[in-house]
Amino acid sequence: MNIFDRMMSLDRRWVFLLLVVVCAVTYIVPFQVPIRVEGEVRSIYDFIDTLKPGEIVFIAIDYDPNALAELHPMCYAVMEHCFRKNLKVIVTALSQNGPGMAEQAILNISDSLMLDREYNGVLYEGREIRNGEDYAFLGYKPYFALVILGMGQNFRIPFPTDYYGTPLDSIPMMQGVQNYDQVACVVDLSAGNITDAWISYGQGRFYFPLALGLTGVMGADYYPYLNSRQIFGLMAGLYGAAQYEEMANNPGLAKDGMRVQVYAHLVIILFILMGNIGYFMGRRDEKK
Amino acid sequence: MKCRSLIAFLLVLCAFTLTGAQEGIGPPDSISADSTRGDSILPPAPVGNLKAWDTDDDHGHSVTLEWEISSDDGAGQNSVLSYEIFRWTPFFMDTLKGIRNSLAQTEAYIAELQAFLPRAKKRLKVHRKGEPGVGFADSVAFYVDTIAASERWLPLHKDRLGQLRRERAQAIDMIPQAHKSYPEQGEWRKVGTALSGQTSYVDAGVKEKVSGDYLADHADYYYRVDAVTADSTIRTSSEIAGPVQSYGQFFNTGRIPVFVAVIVFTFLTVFFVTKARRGADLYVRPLAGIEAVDDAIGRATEMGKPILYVLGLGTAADIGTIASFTILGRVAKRVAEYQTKLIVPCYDPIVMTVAQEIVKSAYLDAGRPDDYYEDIVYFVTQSQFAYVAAVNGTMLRELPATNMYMGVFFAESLILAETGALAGSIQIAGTDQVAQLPFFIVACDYTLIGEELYAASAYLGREPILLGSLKAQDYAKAAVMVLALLGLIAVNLDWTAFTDLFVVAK
Amino acid sequence: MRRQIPLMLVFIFGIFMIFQYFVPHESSEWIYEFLLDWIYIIGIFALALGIWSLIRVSVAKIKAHKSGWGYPIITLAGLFLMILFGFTGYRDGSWGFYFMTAEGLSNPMFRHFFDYIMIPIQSTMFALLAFFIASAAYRAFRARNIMASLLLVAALVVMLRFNPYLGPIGPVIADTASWLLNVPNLAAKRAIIIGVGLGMVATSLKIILGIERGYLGKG
Amino acid sequence: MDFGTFLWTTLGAFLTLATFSFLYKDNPFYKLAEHLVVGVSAGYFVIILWHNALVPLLFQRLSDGDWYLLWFNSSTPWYWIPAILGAMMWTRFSRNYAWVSRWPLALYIGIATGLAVPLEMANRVNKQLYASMANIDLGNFWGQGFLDATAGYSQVIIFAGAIAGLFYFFFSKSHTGVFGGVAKFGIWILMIGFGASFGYTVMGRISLFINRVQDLGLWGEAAFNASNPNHSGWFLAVFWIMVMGVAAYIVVELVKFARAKA
Repeated sequence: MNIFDRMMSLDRRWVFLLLVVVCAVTYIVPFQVPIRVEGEVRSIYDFIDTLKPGEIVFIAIDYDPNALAELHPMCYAVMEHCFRKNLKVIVTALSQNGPGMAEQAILNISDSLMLDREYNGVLYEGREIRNGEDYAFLGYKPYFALVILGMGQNFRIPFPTDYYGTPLDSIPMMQGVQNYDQVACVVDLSAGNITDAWISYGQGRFYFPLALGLTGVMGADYYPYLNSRQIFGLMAGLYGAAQYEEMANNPGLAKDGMRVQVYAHLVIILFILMGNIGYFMGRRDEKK
Repeated sequence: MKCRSLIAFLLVLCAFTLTGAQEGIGPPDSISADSTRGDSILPPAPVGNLKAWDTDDDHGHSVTLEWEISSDDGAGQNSVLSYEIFRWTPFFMDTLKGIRNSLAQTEAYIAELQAFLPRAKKRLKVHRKGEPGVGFADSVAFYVDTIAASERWLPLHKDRLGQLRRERAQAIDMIPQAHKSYPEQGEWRKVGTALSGQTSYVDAGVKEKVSGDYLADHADYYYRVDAVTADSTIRTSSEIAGPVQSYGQFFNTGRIPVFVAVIVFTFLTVFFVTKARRGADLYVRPLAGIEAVDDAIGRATEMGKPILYVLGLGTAADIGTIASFTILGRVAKRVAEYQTKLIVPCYDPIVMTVAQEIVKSAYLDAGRPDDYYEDIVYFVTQSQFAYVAAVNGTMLRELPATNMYMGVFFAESLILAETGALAGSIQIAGTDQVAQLPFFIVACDYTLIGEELYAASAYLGREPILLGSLKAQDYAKAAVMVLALLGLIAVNLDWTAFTDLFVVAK
Repeated sequence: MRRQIPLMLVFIFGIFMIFQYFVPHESSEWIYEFLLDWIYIIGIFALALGIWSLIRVSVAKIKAHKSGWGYPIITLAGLFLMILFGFTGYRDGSWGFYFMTAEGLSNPMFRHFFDYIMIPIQSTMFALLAFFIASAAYRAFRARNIMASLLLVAALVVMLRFNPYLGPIGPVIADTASWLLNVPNLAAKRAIIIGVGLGMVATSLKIILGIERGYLGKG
Repeated sequence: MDFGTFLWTTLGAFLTLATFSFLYKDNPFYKLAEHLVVGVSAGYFVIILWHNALVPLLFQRLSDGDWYLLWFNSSTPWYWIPAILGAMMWTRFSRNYAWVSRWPLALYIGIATGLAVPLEMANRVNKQLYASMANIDLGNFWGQGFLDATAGYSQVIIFAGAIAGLFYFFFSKSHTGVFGGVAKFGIWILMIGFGASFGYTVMGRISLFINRVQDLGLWGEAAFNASNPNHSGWFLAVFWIMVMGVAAYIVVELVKFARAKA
């Protein structure tokens, strides 16, 4: 049983053991793994990064709990980036149990905003973000297609009051904000069903810049909209969220997940190569 | 005290349902928008050229509307937000709605009474045997009264229910006649909303007479479409389209391509089967997976180890599982001849029943009826991963020489295949699930890819008529390839008349 | 009588269901829905046969006293406890058996057995796939011939699509991976689905026309 | 978490570890979990099919009749037919009347196959045939970037690959000569497609494993985190019993392994 035969016929439990060890270590030890950023995610980050303080970003949280694992990290990364840049954020949740998750996201983000953090070498002191000044949460209304169209005329049509019941006119940041024309861009995070309405009834009629955050499975189907310029950016799945976190230098849930995935895949590839090397060397010996 | 109020409440409830109170119905309005705008919007241009006709290729009960968008939609004032579709509805429909409501209330009330009676009787027994003392006397009397009252009311309500049902049936038959009184005794009611930019709307009701939004066939309907601005009070109505009647068609013209395909394929199958019966010799190329079946069974016999046959996670309604039945029949026959042990764990009870029938007759064919015992084919459970856990356990304890996975498999395919490899068995798999083929190809020794699973029964059986049906499949495949090529050329020459032949409607 | 009538039934109902697809009229829909209910109800009645087979096999194992005869006792215990909990409910102050109304589904023990026995074991069995995909890749991805090496190379490329340590060839691998997933994968799916479609129709016709009779058994 | 929930989550965690132990080898813990889940899931389906299917589909439909007329006077008496057919399935309990069950089986398979013929022809054959008649984008034939899936040449490869794949599935011609060449190209495309989809699913499976580990983490956090309201020594005892049990089992295995080695 020379070295090559042993390489080829290792007991599978060593494979399992090494996989468990690698997954455990990469999950617990918070070291950073570089993430290669692709164009479609970079364009979202660059667009938001170049906005001047006070401009408004519209974040539509349209996903349900089952897509939470992939889309929550995107929501945190984008929102943290906007608040750190002193931008104002309008949040809507057009899916059934969207409001619950939107509120949870805003809560966690406002906590992390309290601390001083340094991103890409720039120090941002912690600040307290207040409802009405820094963000407005409009809540949920049924028939998302009609809501998107209605907001094109005026936000007040589908949302006379915000989620907490205060009329839009008495919200300081909403003064003079009529519809999408006053919004810098719209970032829609959804598992696919509401996305099409944003593309055809939102961007298709009011021509505001639209970026999408989708689950990994749905992501592949929306690349054609990138080529046709209907959307200016696309984040797909955990890998998309990790790329945004990498750009924003704000490692979070997505980069942790990707760390485990990268090393687990490396372990499997290592075993494949080892098996093949053993196979070829073994065959070369037989030929001799 | 408390019990008195309970009786009062019951009596009021009965009275209320008997009279069948009417409650008015207001048209559901669109998003309420209190107009807080400065500038006033001018009424938009109306919708043009509104047409309505019965939706074709359906079971009736639906009307399709088409119109040209208002000139103020996307152009001009660009003020049109949505279109609201109105249908002229006779007031008679409200009486029908009233009958439906009181019917629902009576049914609910009967259900409540039927649930209440056994509990009250039980409580009465408890009170009779139960603790003596103050308040005991009248609580027994109370229950006797309410049970007697309820038992008196119940038959009354059942008759009322029957009578209401008859009334409803008559009312439904009168709907077409009620629609003839247009335009008197009725009003325009909103039935739907279309977004700005849309030029058609399907007003579809359901076919069940019992449900509220039933849309009767063969009744004259009239439609009107309003162009609506952001402020819903500012709108313009189009001219009226109608009368139009909805009815069900007897042939779905949208499915003609499928109809032609099925007829041609059936003809091919019958033709080649009869040709095969008359003894035409049909060549069929060798299939690695099938040859492996014979020597795999031989291997199991030499090693004296059992053979495990897994029919997959499909029910007997999945064609993949039915194909697996025929393979099981031929494998069981060989196994019976070689007197090897066969194990068939089943996921679905019907699949288990059919498999038992097949294995028993296979043992009869092989002339070993006594070797067959009931528990060769046994039921495990109907939940995916519990079934996989049990089959994994069986594999590692029985260490079968050969595992066969034939049929419909889902995510658990790799678990079975890897455990089988761990147990050192030769594994032959066959499935039509495209998503699972990569795992079987990687982890099993032989894999029947998609269509090969369906051809396996013909290969194993070697009967000429089965090979005939296989030939029909090949000719159909050839036809599909030729048509695909022609279609590709036609599309690129923009000759869409040819490709439209192949569009399959809903 | 034992085989002729069932074969005739298969032929009549098979042909009817084929033509029913092309008749959208209400009457054919009523019959279609009614027949689907038949299949569903027959399936449920057959569950009794399945449970009987499970019980008989477990009892046989216990009687045989072979090694590990204790475990089928656990199976039978789990089965009867679950059925017991499923039919007992707590309503207005007392526990009782409820067959016609679904109190049993909200029985706390029934819910606990589902949440703390079935869910953990089933999702862990699903999670085993992470290990089995690794051991299958190690054991079987050998470049024995051209086909196996194409399989291996395509899998490696797709697995490296998000690997950060590839330097300049990283983007190239990512583009190749998305191309592999969108072009050859789609061609393969299309070829197999057409083949499977024809296979399914052929097998169904063989059964309806009585060419394939094995499933009915003999005698 | 109150005390009861914690006991149940401990059972869940134990069964998770017992199932994971299958990776090492078939052992008593796995046998326990396997037999338990088979029994419990079989019972679960009996209840679910009874309450959610049989009662609404059959009993409630017949229940508005009266029992003394055997419910024949209910508003939908024809639901007696499936009930009788279902009962005919039970003839399999007796040996000599088992053939009666062939009638409901024949109906079951007849309806299922009849249903499949037009449906599968439409959904699989016609739909894919129409989809394969795609417009080759001659304008952007060589596409942008290294490999462009929307370019013309990609569409040609998709079409050629599908046709070659169908050639591979031809049964009545042997794979020789030109025909064999095309079929070989077809199986190559199939293999590349299968390899790609195999590689793509690895990520999903690994996140399945991570979620299970996170669930166990929740249990561990409740067991060891002192600030947890119902945390007390009792649970550590439960934990140590389990650890001792597993440790004893490993020792037994090592002894057997060493003896086998010697």
